[in-house]
Amino acid sequence: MLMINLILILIVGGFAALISERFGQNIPRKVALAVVMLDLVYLLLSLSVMPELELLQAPQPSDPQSWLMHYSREWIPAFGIKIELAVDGLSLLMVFLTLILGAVAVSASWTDVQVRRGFFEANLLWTLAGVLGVFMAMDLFLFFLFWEVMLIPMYFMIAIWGHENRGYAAMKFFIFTQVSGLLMLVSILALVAVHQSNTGVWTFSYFDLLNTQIAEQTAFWLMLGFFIAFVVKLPGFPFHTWLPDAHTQAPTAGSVILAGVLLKTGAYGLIRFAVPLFPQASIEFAPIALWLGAAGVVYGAVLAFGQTDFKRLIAYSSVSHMGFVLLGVYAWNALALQGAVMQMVAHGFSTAALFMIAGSLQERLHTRDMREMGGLWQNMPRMGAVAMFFVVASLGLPGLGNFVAEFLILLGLFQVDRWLTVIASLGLITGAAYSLLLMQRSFQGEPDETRQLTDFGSREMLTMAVMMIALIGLGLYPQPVLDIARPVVEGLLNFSATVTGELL
Amino acid sequence: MEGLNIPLNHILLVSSLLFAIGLLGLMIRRNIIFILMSLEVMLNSAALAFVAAGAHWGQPDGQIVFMFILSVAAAEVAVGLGLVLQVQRRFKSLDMDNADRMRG
Amino acid sequence: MRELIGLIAFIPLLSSVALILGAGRLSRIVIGCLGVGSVGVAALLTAAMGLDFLANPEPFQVTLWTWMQVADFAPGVAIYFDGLTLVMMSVITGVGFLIHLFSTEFMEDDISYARYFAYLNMFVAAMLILVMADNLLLLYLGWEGVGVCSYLLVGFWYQNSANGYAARKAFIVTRIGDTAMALGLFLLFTELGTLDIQALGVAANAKWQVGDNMPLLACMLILGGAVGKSAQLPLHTWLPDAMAGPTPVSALIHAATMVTAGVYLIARTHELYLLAPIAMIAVALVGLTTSLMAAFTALTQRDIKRILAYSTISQIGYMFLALGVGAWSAGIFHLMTHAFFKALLFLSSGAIIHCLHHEHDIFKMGGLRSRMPVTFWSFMIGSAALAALPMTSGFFSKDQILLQAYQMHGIGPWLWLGGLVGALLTAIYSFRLVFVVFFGQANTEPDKHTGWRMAVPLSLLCVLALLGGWIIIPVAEVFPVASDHHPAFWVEAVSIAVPLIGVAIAYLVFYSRQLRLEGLVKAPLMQKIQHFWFSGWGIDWLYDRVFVKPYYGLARVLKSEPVDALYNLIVRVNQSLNHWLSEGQSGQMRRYIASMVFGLIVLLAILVGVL
Amino acid sequence: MNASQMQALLPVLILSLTAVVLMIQASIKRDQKLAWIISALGFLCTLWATGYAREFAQPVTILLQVDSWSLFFSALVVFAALVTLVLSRKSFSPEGERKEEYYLLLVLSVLGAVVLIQSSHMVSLLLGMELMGVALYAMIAFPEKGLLPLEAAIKYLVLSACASAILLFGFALLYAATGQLSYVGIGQQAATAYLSNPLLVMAGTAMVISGLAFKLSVVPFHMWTPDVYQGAPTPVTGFLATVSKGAVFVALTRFYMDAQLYQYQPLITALSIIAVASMLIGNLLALRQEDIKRLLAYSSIAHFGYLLVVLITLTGTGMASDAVTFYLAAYILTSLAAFAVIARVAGEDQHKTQIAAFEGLFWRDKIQATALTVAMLSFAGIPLTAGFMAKFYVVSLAIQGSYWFLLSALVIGSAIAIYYYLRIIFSMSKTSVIDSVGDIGVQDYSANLTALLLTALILMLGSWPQPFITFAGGL
Repeated sequence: MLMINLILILIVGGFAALISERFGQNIPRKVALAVVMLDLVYLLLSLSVMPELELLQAPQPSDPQSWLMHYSREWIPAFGIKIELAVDGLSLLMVFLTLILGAVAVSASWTDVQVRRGFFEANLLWTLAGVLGVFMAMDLFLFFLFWEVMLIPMYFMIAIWGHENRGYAAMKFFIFTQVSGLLMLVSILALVAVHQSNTGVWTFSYFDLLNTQIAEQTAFWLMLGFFIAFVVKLPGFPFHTWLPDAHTQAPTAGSVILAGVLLKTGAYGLIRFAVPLFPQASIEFAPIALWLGAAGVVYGAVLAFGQTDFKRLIAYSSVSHMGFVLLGVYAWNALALQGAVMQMVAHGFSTAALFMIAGSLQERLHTRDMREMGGLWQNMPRMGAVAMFFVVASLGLPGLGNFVAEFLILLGLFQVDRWLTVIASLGLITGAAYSLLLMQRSFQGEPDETRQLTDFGSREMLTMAVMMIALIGLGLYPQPVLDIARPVVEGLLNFSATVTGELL
Repeated sequence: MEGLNIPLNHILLVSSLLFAIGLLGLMIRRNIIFILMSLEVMLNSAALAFVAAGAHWGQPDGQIVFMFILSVAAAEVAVGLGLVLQVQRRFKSLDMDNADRMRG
Repeated sequence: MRELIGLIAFIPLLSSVALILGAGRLSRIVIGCLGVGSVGVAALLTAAMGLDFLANPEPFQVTLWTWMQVADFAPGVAIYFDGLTLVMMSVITGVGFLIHLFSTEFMEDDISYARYFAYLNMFVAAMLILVMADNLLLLYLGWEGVGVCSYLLVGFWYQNSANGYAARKAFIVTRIGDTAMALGLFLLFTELGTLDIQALGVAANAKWQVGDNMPLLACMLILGGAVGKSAQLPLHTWLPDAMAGPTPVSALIHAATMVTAGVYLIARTHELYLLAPIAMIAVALVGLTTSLMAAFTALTQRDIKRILAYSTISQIGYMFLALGVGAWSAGIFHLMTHAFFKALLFLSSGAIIHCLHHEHDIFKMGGLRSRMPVTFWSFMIGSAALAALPMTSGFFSKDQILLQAYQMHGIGPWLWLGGLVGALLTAIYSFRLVFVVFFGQANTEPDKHTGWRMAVPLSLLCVLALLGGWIIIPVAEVFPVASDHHPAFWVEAVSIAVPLIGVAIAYLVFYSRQLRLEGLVKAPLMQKIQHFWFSGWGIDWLYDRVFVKPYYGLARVLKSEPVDALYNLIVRVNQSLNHWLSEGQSGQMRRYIASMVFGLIVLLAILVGVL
Repeated sequence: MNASQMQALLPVLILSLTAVVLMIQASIKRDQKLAWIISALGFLCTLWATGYAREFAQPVTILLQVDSWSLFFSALVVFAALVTLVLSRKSFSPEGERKEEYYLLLVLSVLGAVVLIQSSHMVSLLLGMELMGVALYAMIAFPEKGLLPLEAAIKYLVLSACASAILLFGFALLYAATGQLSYVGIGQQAATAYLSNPLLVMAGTAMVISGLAFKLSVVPFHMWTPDVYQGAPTPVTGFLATVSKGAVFVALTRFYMDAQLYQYQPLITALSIIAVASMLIGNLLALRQEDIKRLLAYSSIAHFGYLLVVLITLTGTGMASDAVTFYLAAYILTSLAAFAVIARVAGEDQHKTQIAAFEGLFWRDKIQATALTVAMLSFAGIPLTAGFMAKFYVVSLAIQGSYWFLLSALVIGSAIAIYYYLRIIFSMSKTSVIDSVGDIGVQDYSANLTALLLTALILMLGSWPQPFITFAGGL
């Protein structure tokens, strides 16, 4: 029940936020913050009563009882569709990330959103609910449902509260993800159909479908359906073009959620579904996926370098960073996978923070064009220092979370493909180039003395402090995260090794 | 039905011809009255085919259907003519090619 | 006691954090106390550690915590302490402390006083982590950390975009080297299964033979990191630009400590290099070439700090040469003495700049000898050490390098000869500086005088630069023993004589003007060569054309997102199909009937079997 | 005809009775309100009767097949008619127009639809279709003002009559080949007749299919759809889209099954081509359409393309017949919701059916906007809506039958469709235009209630479909 409650709290909270607008313009944001906090506290309390040992137990991917939590009940028995939720270390990490960044997003919307606040916060909470669902659903039908439904409130967030070109951006975002989602739907149904013809049982349960015997050719195509859906969301090259537009146009809180959490669903999907469901096909496909990942790393970095729009630059940096995740997943060894998980968490924080800074700048300067900025450090030293922190985090400074992630990924990748590692490593150099350029153009350079700008206030500093501490913690002592993810990673590796071993 | 025994196929051929003529009329006439007449021809060609087929199988069904078709045709044309009156009154023209206010 | 070693790095870090958090709220005195005091405490602790170590010279290792553990990859946040570490830590905290003290006066009027010390403390912490690291990953942390601090300090006066550019250039160019080094780390871990430096040496010796390809590759990749950080060819271009930072920063980071990290790295991983003789030769050649190139360039520069920067490049070239010929301890020794005299030179020049309204052009100075006596003597001693005049600290270290280079098998004498040319040039440009700046006509009047916070560090560094050569560094246990065979006497004699000749030339040309070179200098060919030297051998220009401009061009071309063209094409196809189909909906009924008839015919055709 | 058969016919009888009562009422005292109440009562009774008649499911004469399947669709059609009735009350200008006849026509048309749904014989098909059709012509042309309704009506009349003629001729050919007029009879004889005279059987089938395809407006028999949708009064458009098309599709399905047409491979090929063309062309046509009624017309073309996929996979019982049930139910509910909102927002103003007229609807009328949003999402097949479950069925069937060609067309079509459905939602969420468009008018509780009810049904079918699936499985 715990997991369902987590989602329900957010959904109901969304309605509460919607209604609370009647009692005052500023009530919804407080309600939203309270709801997210409540969810977080609820999760922590529930975890605290769990025996700690379970955390360290290596779950068998195909045995739900070995997972941390498992919940299942009938939903549409005609097709063997169940409301099946389960959580293992990976999901747990993602759930935490979602809720923390959810709180950050509410904070980002504090003054950014001026109109229809109730509806905004409601959409925010509903998006979070959908994302939580994605991270916990273990019934493929349910997973797909959350996957698609979470887009709708996100779409509204961009389309209603976005910037000048919001219609185009929202539409592009929605169509890219929907069309790729359709492909995944076809793949899911085909997988279920194959399973049904093998065993005579209709089921959408992840645990049942894991061991489906599929003809090689079919498996490849089905895998591709999943892969495209997830890579579009990731976003991987060359399916990334929706991202810069969506990010640039979304309101700050939307960007935070989009970059911090929504992109991670793609990575999560790859780790959880695309590879384990089709291990053999994935291994055969891995070289292509790796090349796409490396291309994304470099391409994103070059494009980020060329941008003049603050948010667009960060958006392209996300393309570059998420390319690392793709590399990590398809290198498919413990190092790289752990790195990918770390990258998901670390990138969530660093990019969310950068988007918040971008949002604050837009709020104060009414522009995102870096050519109209410069010397802002003088006006806003605190914001400048914070920005510097996250910029060096995003370029992968050791001691901060992103470095651990990128290093592990590259180290793991090196064992698989050396030349590709060399290419991907270019991302470290180009990453430095665009990150520092961002800093140079906005905060450094000739200050405009006439500008009267308010520096970060205590609410913003508090939000930023949370993320800074998180990144430092991840960078210097990532072990808790690694430990939570380790059993999952080991389980997956063992599982795919056994399956492919059997096939060979 | 003795004596006169025309093969079914011949009648079907004739009715097909009639049908085709009706269809052709529909496609090339622009006046609504002629269009309605073409429709009538088409419906009647079907009726003819039914009668012939009924005769072929020695069943009354064909002729019963014929009656139904007759009444249906009458109903269609009755409503049709009612609309034609309106068309004439409001469009001041019976040329259907002019009725293209909705497009795209 | 030994468990507390982590504090040495932690205290400056803590002070840095405190300064960042307290920026704007702390008074200048508190800031100064925090900034200088933390490094001072670190220096004292280092001294205590050193005494302890010298009494009982046993290397030890302290693991603070396991940084991360994934499969069998488990680098710790761990400290390894031996003689080499001690030397480096002493230099960092000792020289660092003096420079901090100097800074309190130098930066007195700057509004970002706290920020300055925060960065500087952070740098010290990162540098300490670099040298104390037990494994290459932690070393890499310090390595990147000093890079970022260097970036922050070079671009300290961010209001000027040129400084920002220099800072970015410094960071990105070194990052190129760092990336090579990261690849080296990947290679080492993949091949040897560990990144612990001590374990690496053991594993490498067990797995590889001398001359294998793998150690060669690994060493070349590590060398990539080293040349980036230590500003050697081909990644040296950032250092002269990095002089945009405050002068004490140049003294600490770009002369005494960070830029020598590459030397430290190679010395640290010498066990690997011993397995790759070709890599050793490469190190030597890189060092020598850089040394000569930079020396020629230094001859032609006018900016006092740029001259010193090229001189630093050149001197680090010597250290690389030392490492390449296997003179490990000589290299480290030169690292130390160089830290003394180059910090001294930079600080003196900082004092000049500070007192001369931020004037950098040496030809606008002159005649400062009498008006800034402390600075003059400091500079004089520093230059003497730099030129390796006998009995100065630079003399001992450079002499060792040249002699050991001579003994190297094969190309040794050639390396020695190259080194001699470098030494000659060094003597010329360093005394050119002295004569131009301190003698002759006075062109600018100093408006300030050096206070005690400047004078004390200068004096102490003078002592070190003069007498530092007598220090015996405790690295005998760390490195394999160099041959104690002495070369022929004439070699030693020549080595000693050459710098003196250089000083003499400088005297004749720049002071007494007895040797007039105008004719030579004005010759067209010489003009060109001079210009070529002045521009740093055109390497910046070359890189700009080959890397920077194309990259900017690429970014500009791609900015409009070519991948989107594909999706736009799909959209356009759909739009035109829509347009075309909509045309068909003409509203004319006859057309509609025609379409139906068409459908009927098609259906008939399919069903009846025509199609 | 015994009592049990009469009970089975109860829905038809009640509808007929309602029609008669309406006629009598009109001749005694013309009163719109009374006529509306009589119609509503009639529909409600029919709705009840469809439930009641399930106990007596049986073939009634050779003409009608009263079984739970047809009764369900009868109920659905009557429900749609009820919604149309609610929408019609306030729709097209009250003053001057005498709407008693309109209600009579509506009842007659529904009667035709019910007969069509229950038909198992060529004659009942003809009767039902024509009753429904002829009444519809008049309903389309009902508004006295404006030229568009009239133009739409005359076009629909001519084309529909043409289609009827084609259909009849097809049946004549089939009759000539088999000597049978009932579906089952045709099915029994067709196989033997096919051996002796394939030309006749196939030509007949082709023409029957063409005739029905016209009513379903699939490509290339689709061209009338946008004009008629646009020209007709909005409630009538809704009626046409749901009742008329739904009933015809049910009849087609029954004919297809009973006559065992699925055995003929060329027919499958032909249907596949039609389906693919409909899915692609329908969606492409809708892509940049500015008039929402025309847009929905084009979208309906595509949706019947999807439905044809189900028909193609229909090889006996099982999932496919459930799929027809589910898809039609979902489609009818969704269309009703959409047209209910359009009727409310646009009234009969021809300019207000432009998408631009819906800008900012979210901030003007939350309930209507939400209903239209849900309808559009359902059309687009987004989870939690009925449309998704419907699409789920179609895709599953296509996969199980390995119809990859159809499936790719479906995916491409759906991809295109997302754009234009979303465009409407986006338009409604625009914030910049609130003042310029003005208020939608006074609160209308019946309209809101209708919208809410339909929205709830769509969401329920989408999020908790199991009861309905069980129910559909039992049909």
